[in-house]
Amino acid sequence: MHDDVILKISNVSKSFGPVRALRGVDFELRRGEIHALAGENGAGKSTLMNIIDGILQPDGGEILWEGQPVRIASPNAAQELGIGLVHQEIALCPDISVAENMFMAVTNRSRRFLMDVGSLKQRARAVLGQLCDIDPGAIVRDLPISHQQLVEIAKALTLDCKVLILDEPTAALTEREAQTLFGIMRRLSAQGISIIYISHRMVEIFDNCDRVSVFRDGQYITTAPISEITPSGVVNAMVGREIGTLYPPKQAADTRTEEVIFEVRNLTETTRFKDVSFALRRGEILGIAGLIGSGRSEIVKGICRLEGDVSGEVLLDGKPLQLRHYGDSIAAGLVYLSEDRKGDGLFLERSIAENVSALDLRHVSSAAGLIETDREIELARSLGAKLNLKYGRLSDPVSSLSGGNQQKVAIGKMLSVNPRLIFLDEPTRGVDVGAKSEIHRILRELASEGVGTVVISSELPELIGLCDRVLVVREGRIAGEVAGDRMTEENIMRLASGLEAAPQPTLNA
Amino acid sequence: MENSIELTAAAKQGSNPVKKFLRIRETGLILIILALFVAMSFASPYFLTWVNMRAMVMAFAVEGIVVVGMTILLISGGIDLSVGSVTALAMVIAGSLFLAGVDPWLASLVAIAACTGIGAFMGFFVTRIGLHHFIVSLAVMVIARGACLLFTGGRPLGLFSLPPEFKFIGQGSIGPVPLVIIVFLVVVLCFDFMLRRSTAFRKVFYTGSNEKAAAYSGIRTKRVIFLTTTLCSALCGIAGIIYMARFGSAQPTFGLGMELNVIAAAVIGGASLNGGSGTIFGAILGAALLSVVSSSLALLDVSVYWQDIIRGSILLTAVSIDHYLNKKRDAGGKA
Amino acid sequence: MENSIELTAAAKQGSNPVKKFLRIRETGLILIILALFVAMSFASPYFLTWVNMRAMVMAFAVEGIVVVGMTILLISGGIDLSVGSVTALAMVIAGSLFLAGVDPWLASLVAIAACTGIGAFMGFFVTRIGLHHFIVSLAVMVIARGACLLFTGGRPLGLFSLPPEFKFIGQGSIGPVPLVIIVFLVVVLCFDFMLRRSTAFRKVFYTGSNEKAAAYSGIRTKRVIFLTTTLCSALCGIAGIIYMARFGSAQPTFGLGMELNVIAAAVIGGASLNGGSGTIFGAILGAALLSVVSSSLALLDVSVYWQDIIRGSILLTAVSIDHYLNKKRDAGGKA
Amino acid sequence: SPATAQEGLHCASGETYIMNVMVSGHPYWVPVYQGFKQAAEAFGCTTVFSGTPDYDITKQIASFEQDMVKQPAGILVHPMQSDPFIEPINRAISDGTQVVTFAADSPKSNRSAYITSDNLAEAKFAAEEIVKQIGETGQYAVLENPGQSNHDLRVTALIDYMQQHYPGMELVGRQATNQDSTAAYRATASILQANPELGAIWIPEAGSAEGAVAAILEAKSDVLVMHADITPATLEHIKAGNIHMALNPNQGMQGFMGFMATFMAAHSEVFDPFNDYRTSGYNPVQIPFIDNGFAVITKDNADSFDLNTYMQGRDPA
Ligand SMILES: Nc1ncnc2c1ncn2[C@@H]1O[C@H](COP(=O)(O)OP(=O)(O)OP(=O)(O)O)[C@@H](O)[C@H]1O
Ligand SMILES: Nc1ncnc2c1ncn2[C@@H]1O[C@H](COP(=O)(O)OP(=O)(O)OP(=O)(O)O)[C@@H](O)[C@H]1O
Ligand SMILES: [Mg+2]
Ligand SMILES: [Mg+2]
Repeated sequence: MHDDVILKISNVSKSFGPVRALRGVDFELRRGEIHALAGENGAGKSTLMNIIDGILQPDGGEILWEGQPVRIASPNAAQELGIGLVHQEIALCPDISVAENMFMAVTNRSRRFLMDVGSLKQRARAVLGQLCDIDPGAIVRDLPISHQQLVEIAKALTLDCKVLILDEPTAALTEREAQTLFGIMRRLSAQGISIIYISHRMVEIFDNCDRVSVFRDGQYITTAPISEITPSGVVNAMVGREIGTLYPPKQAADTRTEEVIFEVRNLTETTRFKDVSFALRRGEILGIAGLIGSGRSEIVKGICRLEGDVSGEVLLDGKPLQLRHYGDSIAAGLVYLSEDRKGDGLFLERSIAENVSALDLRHVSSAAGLIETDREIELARSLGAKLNLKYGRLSDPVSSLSGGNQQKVAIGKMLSVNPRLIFLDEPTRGVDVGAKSEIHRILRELASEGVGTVVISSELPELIGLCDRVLVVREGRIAGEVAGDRMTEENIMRLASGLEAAPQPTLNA
Repeated sequence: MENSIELTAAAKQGSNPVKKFLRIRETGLILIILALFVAMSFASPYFLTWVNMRAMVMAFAVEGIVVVGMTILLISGGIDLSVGSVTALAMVIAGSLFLAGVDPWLASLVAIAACTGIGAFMGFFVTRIGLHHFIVSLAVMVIARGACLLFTGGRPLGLFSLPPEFKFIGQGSIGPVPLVIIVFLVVVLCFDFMLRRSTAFRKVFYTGSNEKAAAYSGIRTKRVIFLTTTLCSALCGIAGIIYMARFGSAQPTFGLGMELNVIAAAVIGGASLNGGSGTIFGAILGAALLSVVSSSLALLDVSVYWQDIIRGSILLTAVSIDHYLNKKRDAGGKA
Repeated sequence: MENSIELTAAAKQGSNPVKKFLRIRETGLILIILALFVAMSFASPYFLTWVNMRAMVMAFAVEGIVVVGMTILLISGGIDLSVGSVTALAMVIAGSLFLAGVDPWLASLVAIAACTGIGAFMGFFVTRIGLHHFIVSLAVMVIARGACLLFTGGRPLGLFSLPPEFKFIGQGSIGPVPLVIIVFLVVVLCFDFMLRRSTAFRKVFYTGSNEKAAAYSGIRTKRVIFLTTTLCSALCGIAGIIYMARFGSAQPTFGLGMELNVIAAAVIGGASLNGGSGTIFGAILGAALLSVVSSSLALLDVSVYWQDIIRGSILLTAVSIDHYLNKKRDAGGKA
Repeated sequence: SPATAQEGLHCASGETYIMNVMVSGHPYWVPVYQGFKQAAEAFGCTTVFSGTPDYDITKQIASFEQDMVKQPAGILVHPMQSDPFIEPINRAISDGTQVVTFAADSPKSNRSAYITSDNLAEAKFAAEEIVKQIGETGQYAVLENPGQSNHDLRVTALIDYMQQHYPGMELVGRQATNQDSTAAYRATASILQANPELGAIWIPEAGSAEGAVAAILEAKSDVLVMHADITPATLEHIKAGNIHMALNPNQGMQGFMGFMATFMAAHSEVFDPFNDYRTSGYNPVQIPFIDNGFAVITKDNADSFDLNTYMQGRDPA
């Protein structure tokens, strides 16, 4: 055994009813290393982390902490050992301020009778300052999901821990915040803190981690130093087969047309965005980029009349649409996939099948308005198969799925109707590489069938790899547009942060 | 593929009718009620008689209609404390109009319309003003009770002179089965079926489960909540009219404390106070359980001073057992 | 809004005292109550008298202690329907023991301990068995009421012979101020302060706001819920003893319907039925509003047949105005 | 200031008498207040109906104290509980407001009179009537409302009386229904099931009687029903022969005598009794107990007991 091993898992198993989430896995974490964990959705990564943090108890196996066998009975016990966990699903108290949320664990262990409100805020500001600019006095409920994710990370940084676990922390972050986070991670590891880093983004793993362990179907596959393995090697170990090219081919030059299927003119909302105009041509996938809080989501939600007091024109196939609420949008064929799958996207306590059919029940009901359960199940089954969804039974609640699989249900819900235009806000958030390329393939197919496809993503490589054209949003306005060769991370970042005069848009309405 | 194998396995399990029965959420309640029945038929020779059964069902049939409304409202995420007073108000309005010379059928329609209006009024405050169901329905509970007092001067109305064909609603029988029970069963079966199968009612589940996600699925959630609130009050109106026909009177103080009984029935039957889950069938079983316990205590002539203690304890025990069985079933179904 | 830290922050930002006041969550309620006071002092010359003020405060002071317990329980995500019967049970236990020759102070301690035990019993069913507060406390409400009947045979206990120093708790005054009001204020101020500032009570907010998140931070949420449930019943016990000292009797039917009143006060004062938010100060203002409205209607000799209608309407209007003001304030704070 | 003996007994202008009750919307108070008002009108006095709509002792005391603030000449009060009212009643009297209790008493207070129905007499009458109708041996049942003292008394007194005088009468059912007709329906249906030989049922109030009759009619049983108080529906049942008889306390007399006692206490200067009351500081008009009597309602006289008919053209306030 390596001297420097701080945490060792051996032969740990965990089942949820019929689902065997972990089957005798081993794992080893060294002092001061950044150790990546990779695996398909539902491979058992989060389950193992929950076991390490004392939230779940293993069915069998052993945990060694600094060489000693331990039983981690609760998150409290984990904290006492020095283990901190950033959850994949945001776990904050919505009614409480950011500062108090960050120091919940500290407050819990405090022996003091009174809260020291002043110092709490000061310390919160100091920690938050490393990441972004969030008011520590703000109520969490009022923050957008990406800011909540940052608070969640800041919360873990307040713990005085020896092992820090980050479960897909960058899923909702843009490049800039992600880079800040990597900086912090490296500093911590230099201080001797061990970090377990879970991500589906190979680039992040290979840029920042020392070693990588791969899981598949609840089983431990391998561990290797980053220098001794390639991204395709990792993917291979994860999936158990070769995955071809990551992104589907772009729109072929010969199918390109100037036919505009969808157009937005002078869309304005009282506070959040102004004078947004753009057009979408048949067959192309349009990307929207921007920094956190730039207003990308707001614009698209405004188009669909999901929120905000919006004015301006929206045209589909050249005809202006009269949309009053989202129901009208759906009827017109415009659908929106939310970035916050837990809050807006899914009915966590309802079954998978019921979730998939929720967008338009007419697809699974008879003329009399009666739901035909067989059709509903069949719909969920076929979409599940298409998206490689991993589940026990279609009647199980969505809450029993792994994060990435929940995202697949949310996407399946969008695909269950036959949309004319589909807006996807962070569609592959938390989705594994295999499924991700499958989703990309499906989107490309939809686009070439003439379905308008607009993708918002904080992952620039995804936008660049998938889209034919990318709009960049800054402070509620369209700052510019890139396509073809100009579609590089650097150009997008410049436009997004307003560093340089925008290149001339190639097409604008 | 693994998934499909898992699924077919589950499907195969289900072919055994006993196992299928054990997987239904209401099984626990049914077993508890059955156990009570068995115990009671040993304890009293009168228990398992047709007349006693009929009386026991009659004792909760009309309230059962209100339970249906409350369950649907709970599923949508709401709650209604005004059911007792609104039911009384229906009696009072219809009764007063009848005494003032209005045709009883017309008077009943007016009363039901008025209750529906009250429901719409509450729905307005909840969906447009943004208040919580609890506080709105509490205020309306007080207001409706006040209206009962105002219309009657606090005095019960004697409605003995209601025409026989009207009284038939509450007192008549078709064959051996009282009409009240038939109406009750029809209401229950209809709504149970619709709640399970119709797209309209499925939206109620979505709305109660996660209102925002429902809105993001294009469901006009405020409208859904408005309608479930209105429906509940409308069903109270119908219940009030049936009570009136049955008792031949309208008491302004009728239904005091009914709300807790009705909510308890729905919750025992599996409805969640946080919305998103519940069944009519379960709620009616809950109402039946409460009623059977009360009837049994009366049949056994248990001392009044002990009855409440026993009743409360049985309730707590039954709910605990049911909870335990469900937990076990959920775990077992997966194992 | 529910948050102390917000409050302090708001307080610090707003160097202007008017703006500061307008940013407090309770401002709407305070303004509404003030408006009622102004209107009433024009409407009745008796309103602004010391005797009337004292009578109005006395009418809700003891119940106010229960409101404190309920608010804390609501913040932690629970609810308690048994408060009325548990309060009555405290009176009945202490009264029966006293009549059986036990020292009244000891008898009171026993009664409070018994109520605390009941709270712990409910807490056990909620946290260990996993039942919902609503159904557990409903069952306990019935059981405790039954116990009151059993201990007294349904007859009120006359406790005129309680020693004067004991009666002083409920009937004495310090200077012109009744001791009851002083006790009430002390309880309110203590708990209000602790709920805003003490580390222990902040955990109640965390637990109620998101139990899972709190648990992930190492908070033993079940214990928190167990304790808030127990505390609420213990405060009912204390309230029962004060009532007993005040009235010199123990009534087995005391406190019927108290639960709705108490919950309404907390909710009017900003407590959420979903947990995570609420303040003692707001809840007491809610109780005061309800009490002032009732007292005013009585003082103005409004016809009984109109009183409920007016009372309900004022409640609904007040809550709507408060909601509107809060929404406006929240929007203003962000803009 | 009160009139002197020479001027005759009548009120000075603005002299006000208040009737204070709990659950003020209850119809029981309506004829009581009519009696109170009719007497007051005869003496040129102003009356106010006050109290709390709730079943809540704290609220009733608050309303009583608010009545006191207005310094009325007298208050006729139905104290929801006896002991809690001792202090407020005594305070009112020492502040110059005379207090008389009715229907429920606060015997340890200084109230000058107490008007009530004799619940024991009602119970005794009911017991004798039951025996007269079904004989000295048989089964009977009662519904009750534990916690409300007058209802309690009507039931327990009847049971005691039966035990003492008619040991052949067997009590086979005793159920709490708390004035709720649905609960009464359920309880009666069960009692009927368990006791096919049941001869009679005694119900201490009318709300439960409505539910009980519904159950008896449905079971096609011929149990003798007797109850206290009256509602229009039970009145109709009496006329139809479904209910044998109701005993109704003489509410009008209760209010009438209640006013008289309060008024006389406020005008006690006309009276100088042969005792020590005046020198010892008591109000000379001390009446420990006035029985307002009760009416027996049967098929024959039922028409006189329709409250809605009685109230036609009268102001309830
Ligand atoms: N509470 C639960 N009940 C039932 N099944 C569960 C539960 N939690 C997790 N599972 C199952 O356990 C398996 C592993 O889930 P886990 O969340 O660990 O996956 P993961 O590797 O973190 O995936 P992702 O990349 O999607 O986050 C999945 O099949 C999931 O459905
Ligand atoms: N619920 C809310 N309350 C207040 N402000 C909000 C809310 N939601 C969003 N905002 C603000 O609106 C602006 C645009 O947010 P939006 O979510 O559209 O950003 P985005 O570009 O999609 O970024 P991301 O989704 O990565 O956070 C931001 O300034 C954000 O802080
Ligand atoms: Mg995961
Ligand atoms: Mg966004």
